[in-house]
Amino acid sequence: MTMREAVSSFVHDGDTVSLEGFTHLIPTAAGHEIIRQGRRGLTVVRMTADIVVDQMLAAGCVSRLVSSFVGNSSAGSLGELRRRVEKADPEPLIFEEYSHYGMICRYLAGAQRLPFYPLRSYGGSDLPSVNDGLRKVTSPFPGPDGEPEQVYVVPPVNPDVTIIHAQRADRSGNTQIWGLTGVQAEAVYAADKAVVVVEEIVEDEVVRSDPNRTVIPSHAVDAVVACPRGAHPSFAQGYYDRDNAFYRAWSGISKDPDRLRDWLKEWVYGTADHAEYVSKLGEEFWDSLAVGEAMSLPVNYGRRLG
Amino acid sequence: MTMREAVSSFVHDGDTVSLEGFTHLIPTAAGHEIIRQGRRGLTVVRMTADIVVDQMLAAGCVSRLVSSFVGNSSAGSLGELRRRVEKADPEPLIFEEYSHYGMICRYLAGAQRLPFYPLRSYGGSDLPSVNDGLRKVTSPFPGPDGEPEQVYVVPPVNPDVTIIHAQRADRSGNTQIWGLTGVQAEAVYAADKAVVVVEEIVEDEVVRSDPNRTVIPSHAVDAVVACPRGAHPSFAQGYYDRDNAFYRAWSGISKDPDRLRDWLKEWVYGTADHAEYVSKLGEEFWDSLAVGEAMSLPVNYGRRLG
Amino acid sequence: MTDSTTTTDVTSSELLAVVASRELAARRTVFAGIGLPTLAASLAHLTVAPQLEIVYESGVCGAHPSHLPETIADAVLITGAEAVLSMPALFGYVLQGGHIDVGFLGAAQIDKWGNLNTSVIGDWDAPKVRLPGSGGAIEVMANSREVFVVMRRHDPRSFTEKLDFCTTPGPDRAVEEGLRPLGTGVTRVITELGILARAGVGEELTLVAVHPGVTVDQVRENTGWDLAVADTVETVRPPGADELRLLREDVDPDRVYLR
Amino acid sequence: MTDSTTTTDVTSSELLAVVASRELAARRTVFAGIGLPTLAASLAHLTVAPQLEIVYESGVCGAHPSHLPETIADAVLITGAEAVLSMPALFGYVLQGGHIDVGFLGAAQIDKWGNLNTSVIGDWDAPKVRLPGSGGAIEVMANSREVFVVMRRHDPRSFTEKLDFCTTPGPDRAVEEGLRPLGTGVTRVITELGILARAGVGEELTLVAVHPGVTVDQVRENTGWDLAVADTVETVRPPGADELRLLREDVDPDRVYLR
Repeated sequence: MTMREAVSSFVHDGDTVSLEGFTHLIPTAAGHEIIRQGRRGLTVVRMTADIVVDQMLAAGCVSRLVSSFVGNSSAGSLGELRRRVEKADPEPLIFEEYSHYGMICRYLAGAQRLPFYPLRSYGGSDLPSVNDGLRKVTSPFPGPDGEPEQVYVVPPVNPDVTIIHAQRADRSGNTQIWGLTGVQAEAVYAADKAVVVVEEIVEDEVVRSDPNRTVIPSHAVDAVVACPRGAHPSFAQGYYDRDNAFYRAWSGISKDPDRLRDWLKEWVYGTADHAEYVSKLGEEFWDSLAVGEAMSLPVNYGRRLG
Repeated sequence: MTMREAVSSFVHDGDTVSLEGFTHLIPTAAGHEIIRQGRRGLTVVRMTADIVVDQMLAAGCVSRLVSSFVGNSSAGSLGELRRRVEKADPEPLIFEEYSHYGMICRYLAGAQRLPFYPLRSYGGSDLPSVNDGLRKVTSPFPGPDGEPEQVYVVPPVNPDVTIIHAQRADRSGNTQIWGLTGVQAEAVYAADKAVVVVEEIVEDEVVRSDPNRTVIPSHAVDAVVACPRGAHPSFAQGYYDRDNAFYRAWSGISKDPDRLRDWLKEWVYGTADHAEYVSKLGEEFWDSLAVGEAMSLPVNYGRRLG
Repeated sequence: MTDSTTTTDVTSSELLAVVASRELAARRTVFAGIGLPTLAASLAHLTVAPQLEIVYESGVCGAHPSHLPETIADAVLITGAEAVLSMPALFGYVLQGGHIDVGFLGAAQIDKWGNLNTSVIGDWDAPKVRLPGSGGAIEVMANSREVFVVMRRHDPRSFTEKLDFCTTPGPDRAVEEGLRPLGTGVTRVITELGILARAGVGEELTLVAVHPGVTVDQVRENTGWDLAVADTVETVRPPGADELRLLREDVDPDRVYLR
Repeated sequence: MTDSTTTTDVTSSELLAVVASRELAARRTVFAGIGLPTLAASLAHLTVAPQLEIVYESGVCGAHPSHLPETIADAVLITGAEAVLSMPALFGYVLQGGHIDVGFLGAAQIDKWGNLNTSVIGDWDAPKVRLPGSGGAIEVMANSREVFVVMRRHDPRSFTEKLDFCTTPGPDRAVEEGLRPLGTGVTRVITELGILARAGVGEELTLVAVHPGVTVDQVRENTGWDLAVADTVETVRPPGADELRLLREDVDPDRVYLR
């Protein structure tokens, strides 16, 4: 399936869309295609709301954000996000604030079809006063001191669609990720539909040579999209490195609404698809993000003889 | 550390000992060493209480069993376990019965230091009437119909020590498992102390060539024991196959208390350690369990150049 | 048992496997234990359900075994599989997450609502026979969209009015407790006498088909409760030559389970 | 800031990294973000804590980077690492499971109990400045045995009597709510002026050391609450030649963070 078809089939106005990938394998190309197709009123669920979220906000796709970190990595601020939150400029943004593990536990609950997930966070925090999703449960088992024990819980999140980026999958959707695997499996299992964007679609034999590497089995995947370099400016371990210069540049671009609009015009609306974005960046650029070789040593999955 | 030292240091009379490995990588050699050292009054926690548990019961090590399946795989019955439970012969056995996922959730709660773990099992079952660990919690979030929703929960299990078998680890305890990985990571993280028994201790470089293969990091491991073929009659993917004939034979051996005693005398008390057990079985025997080659294809963990 | 000439050369295992395989038509995911369920699922994969993915509780998804597995954790299931998951992921995300269309279960006892006993014969505290227990059966029942039960023995002790112990409740019992199970519980029970079916919560198992040569009365006599019988009881189509050939030559040529 | 001649050639980053590194003596596991914590932990690994394992919230345990990482998820942290875990495992088993000895945190505001604000300046609903939020800080605080805070800026707006918003509570606030946190919360705050310390729940941050040339009054003036001062305020030993050489030549030769 092409990215255009995947977004057109699985992302609708008003949907709750999870985009996951913790610094590694951020599904940027999918975010750009959502912008190109002009989706509106989305609820975006993403632990680290970073550049791609700022871009989707600027393009007017997003009315609600569920996140645990709204910043441009350690490289600065997200200009559009701050304008939306601080000044409702050009329009308000509904924001649900969690911590990282709170978000992880929401995916865990969603993936496991649980009504809530307990965690040992939030005691004494002001967050429960601004987030109705943070509630407490009394354990039916006595605590260490024999007294009743309370623990915070978060509700499940079940996105209409989760989109992730991965290194590779086979045609039927068995998806392999290495390096940082983040919360991608949980985000996919929590969702009603799942789209996996990959650097490459590989032969069945490649995947089946190492079934433990399959982080997401095909039964949980609704569409596989081949989109090389689709995680830029984030990285894909073993494929290309992080574009740290772009992260640093984004604070400046996003601080100025005109510059941000121009950037979107040139790099998103001005490119028909991610392949055009990639070629517009040029081979010399991609050479600067090239990675070396550090191959895993094989293990033997051999079965009995005969 | 030798197995003798590990059991002597980390398994004490009256301890709660988790032995995990779901059909694959069962820590049999550790169980045998516990028998040799004559531990008493143990609580054994193990999802599938199978041959090694029957042997530990017969040797008088165990006074309480926490399990979700008490049978000899699909190959028949556990004679000693049935005598203990059905006739208190030669002594009673306290038995806490869970389902597989109930056991998994107990490890999940233990590993995550949670007071309980919710799961969608047990509604309508008679198990809660015989197991006080199965309780209910009312979710603080309304159910799909807007009404309050109840869900069963299980308590954490935090063994004094968890012992698992794995294919390989480095000297500091970074443990790699492939094929069936079961619930080993959770059982280790739930425990106060953890002993990892491995087919081989490998160079740091081997482990570090594939960090996603590390199921258990060194910070969770207290002792690494090299004990080749220590999972027999279970198997180690890529090392040796399952000894299905022994599984079939066990129903007969364990049915007759005298035969069972003789078996222990010959194969456990009569061997100084697992190396002697292995050599007593003989090379021809081990050849019959040899496995072929099915090597995983490598992946590239390469970083940026320069 | 089945004395029709069309099936005289068919073993009981073959019969059950073939009949169960047909029920898997157009299914996507099946949670199967070793033995008859594996045979049935493997045969279905070659006949009525080419897209079928067999999920094993050991963590294997999309196995492509070179040989018929002898256990649910046989190394042949892992070599060349599409995915091997940890047990928390398999039970939590795949099974409880609602990704299983059909779960296969067996039992020592079953009642008319499809509740199962795999724990004890007699009292739980002082059992006459201690059985293996739930394993993952409680979870398979609670979370699969539907459950098929294959029972080799069809007699009044196994098909009982009252279970000695309810290890694995169907959704009817869960609903009584105020919980909301995902699936419909047992929808098919396949035995050497015929097929019982059940449409959903609140319904009891009903005889819908008998094997050639088996009478409705025979099934009634071998069932420990007052068995409901469908208005029209079909006769099960005997295993066809193609089905038997595939089962014998491709699925289990070494006759591991086709004893 | 620090006008003593012994440290004139030492940058603020170098000073904070060296001082923080010393506090890691004999620790086993540290949860570190990128920047100063990474510098401090890497230096400690070469000096006072050879067994130190640095755990990153991205999932990396036991990194052996060939270059200094630029982000917590830099590919150089993964290549050659001892383990890379999923985030549920990292946060659930490693952090909440209680395996972290020292967690490093930063903040826009800190109060005398070591509670932190990283969410907003102003009202949460209509903030003057929207800050990034918790990330994993709430979990690091709740679950590490102790927490070190490194603050570049030591002024009354950052060291405040009342936080604009408490994102990340120390255990004192959690205990008030009836919960039982694992650790002691913030035990060290390292700034350009000196070191504040806190012994445990119920204690407030107390000035225990100043850098050479800094007076106790200077620290008091730059702290937004009535600062407790230890009976004996030590003078921080300036970075030694060995420490600076290791930091400059081995830990961060490209001066990624040592700006």
